[in-house]
Amino acid sequence: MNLSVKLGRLVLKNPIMPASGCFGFGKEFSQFYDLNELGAIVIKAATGNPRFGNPTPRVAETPSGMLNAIGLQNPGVDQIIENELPFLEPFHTPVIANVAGSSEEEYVEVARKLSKSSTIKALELNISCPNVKEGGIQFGTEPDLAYELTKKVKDVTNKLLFVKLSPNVTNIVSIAKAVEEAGADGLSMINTLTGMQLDLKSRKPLIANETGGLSGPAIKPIAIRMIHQVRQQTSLPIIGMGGICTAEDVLEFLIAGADAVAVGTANFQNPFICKELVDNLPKVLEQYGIHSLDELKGAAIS
Amino acid sequence: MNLSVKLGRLVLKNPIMPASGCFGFGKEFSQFYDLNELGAIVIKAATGNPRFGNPTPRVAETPSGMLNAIGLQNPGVDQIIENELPFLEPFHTPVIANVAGSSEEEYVEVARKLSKSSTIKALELNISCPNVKEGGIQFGTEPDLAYELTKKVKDVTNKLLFVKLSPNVTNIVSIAKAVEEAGADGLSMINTLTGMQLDLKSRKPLIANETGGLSGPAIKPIAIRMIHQVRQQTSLPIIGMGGICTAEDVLEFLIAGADAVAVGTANFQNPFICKELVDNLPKVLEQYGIHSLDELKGAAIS
Amino acid sequence: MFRGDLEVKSNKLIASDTFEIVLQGNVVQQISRPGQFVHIKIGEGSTHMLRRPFSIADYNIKANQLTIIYKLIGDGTEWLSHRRTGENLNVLGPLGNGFEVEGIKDEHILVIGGGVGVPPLYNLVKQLSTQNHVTAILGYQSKDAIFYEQKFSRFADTFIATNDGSYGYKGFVTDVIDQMGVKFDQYYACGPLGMLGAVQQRLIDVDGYLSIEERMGCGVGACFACVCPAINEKGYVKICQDGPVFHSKEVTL
Amino acid sequence: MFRGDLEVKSNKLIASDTFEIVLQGNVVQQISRPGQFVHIKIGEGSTHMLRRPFSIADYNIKANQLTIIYKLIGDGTEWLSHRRTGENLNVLGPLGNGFEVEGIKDEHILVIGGGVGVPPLYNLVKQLSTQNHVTAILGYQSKDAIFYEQKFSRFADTFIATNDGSYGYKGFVTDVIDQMGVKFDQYYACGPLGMLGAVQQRLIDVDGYLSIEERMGCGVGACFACVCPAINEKGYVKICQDGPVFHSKEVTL
Ligand SMILES: Cc1cc2nc3c(=O)[nH]c(=O)nc-3n(C[C@H](O)[C@H](O)[C@H](O)COP(=O)(O)OP(=O)(O)OC[C@H]3O[C@@H](n4cnc5c(N)ncnc54)[C@H](O)[C@@H]3O)c2cc1C
Ligand SMILES: Cc1cc2nc3c(=O)[nH]c(=O)nc-3n(C[C@H](O)[C@H](O)[C@H](O)COP(=O)(O)OP(=O)(O)OC[C@H]3O[C@@H](n4cnc5c(N)ncnc54)[C@H](O)[C@@H]3O)c2cc1C
Ligand SMILES: Cc1cc2nc3c(=O)[nH]c(=O)nc-3n(C[C@H](O)[C@H](O)[C@H](O)COP(=O)(O)O)c2cc1C
Ligand SMILES: Cc1cc2nc3c(=O)[nH]c(=O)nc-3n(C[C@H](O)[C@H](O)[C@H](O)COP(=O)(O)O)c2cc1C
Ligand code: FES
Ligand code: FES
Repeated sequence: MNLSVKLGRLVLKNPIMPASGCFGFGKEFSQFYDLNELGAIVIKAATGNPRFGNPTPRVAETPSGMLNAIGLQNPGVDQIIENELPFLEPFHTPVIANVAGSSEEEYVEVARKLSKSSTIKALELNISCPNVKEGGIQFGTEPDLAYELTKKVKDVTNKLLFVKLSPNVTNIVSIAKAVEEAGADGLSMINTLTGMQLDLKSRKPLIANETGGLSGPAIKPIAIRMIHQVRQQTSLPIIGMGGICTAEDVLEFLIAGADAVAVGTANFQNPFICKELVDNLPKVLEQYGIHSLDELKGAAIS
Repeated sequence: MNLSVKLGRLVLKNPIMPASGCFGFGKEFSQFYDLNELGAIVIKAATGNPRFGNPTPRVAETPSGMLNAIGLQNPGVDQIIENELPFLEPFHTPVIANVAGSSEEEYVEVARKLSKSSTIKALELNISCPNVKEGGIQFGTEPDLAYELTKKVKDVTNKLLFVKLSPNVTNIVSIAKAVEEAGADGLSMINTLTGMQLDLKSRKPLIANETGGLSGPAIKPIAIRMIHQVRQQTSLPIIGMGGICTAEDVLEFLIAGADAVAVGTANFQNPFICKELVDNLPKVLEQYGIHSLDELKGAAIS
Repeated sequence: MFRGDLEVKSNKLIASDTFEIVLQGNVVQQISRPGQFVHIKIGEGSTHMLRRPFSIADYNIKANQLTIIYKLIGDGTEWLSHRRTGENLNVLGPLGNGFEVEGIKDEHILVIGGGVGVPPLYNLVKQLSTQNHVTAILGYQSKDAIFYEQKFSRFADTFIATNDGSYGYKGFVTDVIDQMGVKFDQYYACGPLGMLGAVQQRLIDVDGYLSIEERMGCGVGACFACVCPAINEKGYVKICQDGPVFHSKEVTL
Repeated sequence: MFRGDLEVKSNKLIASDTFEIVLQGNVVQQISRPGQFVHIKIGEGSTHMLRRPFSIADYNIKANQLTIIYKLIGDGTEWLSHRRTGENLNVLGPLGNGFEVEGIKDEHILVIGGGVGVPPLYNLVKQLSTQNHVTAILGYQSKDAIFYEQKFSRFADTFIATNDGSYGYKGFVTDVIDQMGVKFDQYYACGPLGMLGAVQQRLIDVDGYLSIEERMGCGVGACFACVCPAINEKGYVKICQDGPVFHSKEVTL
């Protein structure tokens, strides 16, 4: 079965990609399988300068999910371009770079620098990281700020620009519409929901940052709802994510209105998951009488 | 161990109560244990007129959670007072009535009528039900509307007024502050998160209402975060809920800043759960070196 | 009503994707009628928050055993199919009111089952057949989905229909009723909603009882998940508490 | 590195709340050094999204077996404790670099373990003892928490300390070091952060290696969950990938 999908002018050989922050810069997972198997690779967030991130503990397990507060640790955009991208260059799999920052200027600078790399095929603008005290989240919760930031970044890049939406909002459609108007080429949704776990012994939050981002199967119904909701209002390509563990989950996201999907937390439970999903998807599609991914287009529109 | 807690002037013999909508009007669960064991009972939402609610299917299972879209089915406030409350009257357990509606007038009328019943010890204003098309949810997402509604209801009742907050908002603290200013005597949090599950065969939402409210352990980290966040900003009593299944969960909510807790979804998996929590709580408290619930006061404030 | 651990005595495949499980424990002592159901806890801990409802296909008070026949649908039935002899299942039940069998005598009764609607009719037929003449029409997807044909034959004139005609009559159970052209005194039906609706229409002049399925939360009447519109004062019934069996004139399918 | 199912050969309580589990399977063939760890999948399906890291306490390439000693802490170790002989565990490993043992000869080595920090030192001591003189100081909560005392004694001069003095020295492992007053050529330590920090301070003039614990996500270096500040170019190390063993001068506890 032909699994290829189009995200605007970007053609992927299949709709499966690892989600940002859960796959590093690809090197570690290349021990498990050939990265050419993937539809795309979304690399860890890049910021202007190297960031150490939050104190540890940074992760906790929750029912059918997990919390993380890595705090955007990364070696900074320059070192990423110099030390990390060369490894990914030879693969025939498009690389999508996740762009983060604490200020508009930082986002713009990171986007401009990454746009010069021929290894990078698209940018994912992370306006939704809930684990950074300054900046980050506000851009994702105020339509006006989201609009401004998207526009500024769009101005400095010739790459496709996906904007990654935060689910921690009253009205996700208004943010989606705002970034669409600002020129976004697509949407990534959803990022994590802000959560907390308490340690009963110390009576303090278990994660040093206090709050963390909730991901995994627990949030899948929220992701499906939001994608379905946004799909009614836009024809932008959507990369869907939030709790995907099985090929059935992939199908559910595609029906909801996603054009491709990203897999985050599940990589930790099963490092082979992305390849397994690519392998299993055709079988599951056939099981549900689907002979081409095109048949799913519009399934969501009610 | 003395488990009694105070919610303003309302004294509960223990902090455990079933959550609204998951316990009917108490009768069914009285087959399982003596309702006098409970700290309080929150009954199913009342509206001005009888409501049939949404078409079926109304529930679906999700990873460590469930979706529901009952649609506030209830026999209407008059019949509740006439036919349901008499059963609860003889118990020594305070009854909290959940007040719903599609318009301000309806909320006010329901509150006024319920306030006349001596069986009812407090009202829980449900400004957050996500499963009703008209009204319901907007009151819970706009601080101004929440303020207005709370004030109007407060004017017609002499009962304690708890306002039940929706988690589907960008900023829950602003809603909490608004209802506090309007005279709320306490907060109930959280209601369900709006979610969706798709049926892969029909390619349609599994729940007839399309979206449903997500509850159960999956949402616990979000509930804990929101209660912790709100607790920093108010000293109002908080009834905490969202995924409670074990006495450890109860303790986590109390540490987060709740004064009492409500148990919803877990009643379906284990109809004895509320009584079991009352029985197990002292043991678990002791295990963590807690000799009185007062010790937990202020644990959350950072 | 009772919650308890029942021990798995056997759990075996009896038709394609269809298992028969026999459980032993005190919950059985509370069963009062065929057509009641049990609500089974699935999985470990609190990963699966909803129990799964299954009709009691047969029960034996003396042996303290009940039988369920279930079809593989999703997570829950998949999990059930892996339970081995000797393991315990946490069961809430018996729930619901089941089929009225008391005082029914010397009648010609039609029993109609479709797929996993067949199981609750088995003990019913056993009981009714002692004082009545029972005809059973059982519909299945195809030949390899058929189960309990011999067992029904011992108590009733049994006719099998398959959707694909791979065994017995080809077509729906209502087609078989049409072809029979017999007038029955009473009927009992359980199966998919579509079948029940068709039967309700087809046998509009006959007193009938329908056993209905709906997704459930509590299973005990408290959550309003399982309502069905009905012609009564309230305008609805709760399937778990008021049913799952209803008079054919009461419910609006 | 490898992911595979390992078969449980035995799983038994060896001290209060402490289990020893022996696993068999091909992952064992990849083990290169003591101090490496495995990342074990917990529970059914996707209810527990994070694997659990455990040090390899001992391994036997010929028998294709490895041993883990784990303490009951929460959901995951509780679930592990219920695994029976013959069941399979899904294991990712061996992970990390472990202790450098190559070329260490004729030295007087101190090995310091606290609680569940003791296990990875067992195979280490076995290996070091062939060409070195090894002294081991093992600290436990109390008498009933002690395990592997005899086993260590076969390869090292073994001293036990308990926090409550119910067995051996009363106090912390650092107290025992103080009392010994011996100068060691090298040390290896594993245990709670507090203990490691104290040891690092106390033995500041000695070359040492510390094995560190931190909550993990991926276990393979991709998620940055398990970093520890370090005195190197990047300013940090990833415990799962760069460790879990570090030179005492490299990491900032
Ligand atoms: C009163 C009653 C009696 C039943 N008796 C039988 C029987 O004897 N044999 C049998 O095979 N099946 C019977 N069913 C259907 C059975 O409950 C479902 O097949 C089963 O719950 C599917 O669970 P699952 O986890 O495998 O499927 P999933 O689709 O994974 O289940 C997801 C959720 O949907 C619910 N669900 C899915 N299908 C149904 C359904 N048809 N009816 C109600 N809930 C559903 C499940 O209970 C669960 O909450 C009965 C249902 C009812 C209401
Ligand atoms: C490299 C390494 C080696 C280890 N070796 C051993 C060993 O040999 N024996 C042993 O008993 N324990 C060892 N631990 C600790 C062990 O991983 C935890 O005790 C275990 O994960 C607890 O899981 P749980 O589900 O029972 O506890 P829970 O508290 O329910 O676990 C919740 C989450 O926190 C994590 N977690 C909790 N405590 C720790 C901890 N101390 N370190 C890391 N993660 C933790 C869990 O992995 C899980 O993700 C080691 C940890 C690391 C990092
Ligand atoms: C450990 C971890 C780190 C993450 N880091 C990033 C990040 O750097 N940038 C980003 O946009 N999203 C990040 N995310 C969010 C994921 O990309 C994804 O949106 C989210 O986890 C939901 O998908 P999942 O449920 O499949 O994990 C991270 C998630 C996790 C669990
Ligand atoms: C089936 C069902 C019905 C509910 N009905 C109501 C309701 O009528 N009024 C209300 O305020 N909340 C209602 N809720 C929300 C619960 O009271 C509770 O806030 C929520 O489910 C979170 O708690 P839990 O995770 O313990 O279920 C309902 C929840 C469920 C699952
Ligand atoms: S399932 Fe709750 S009322 Fe029927
Ligand atoms: S656990 Fe992911 S980098 Fe160490």
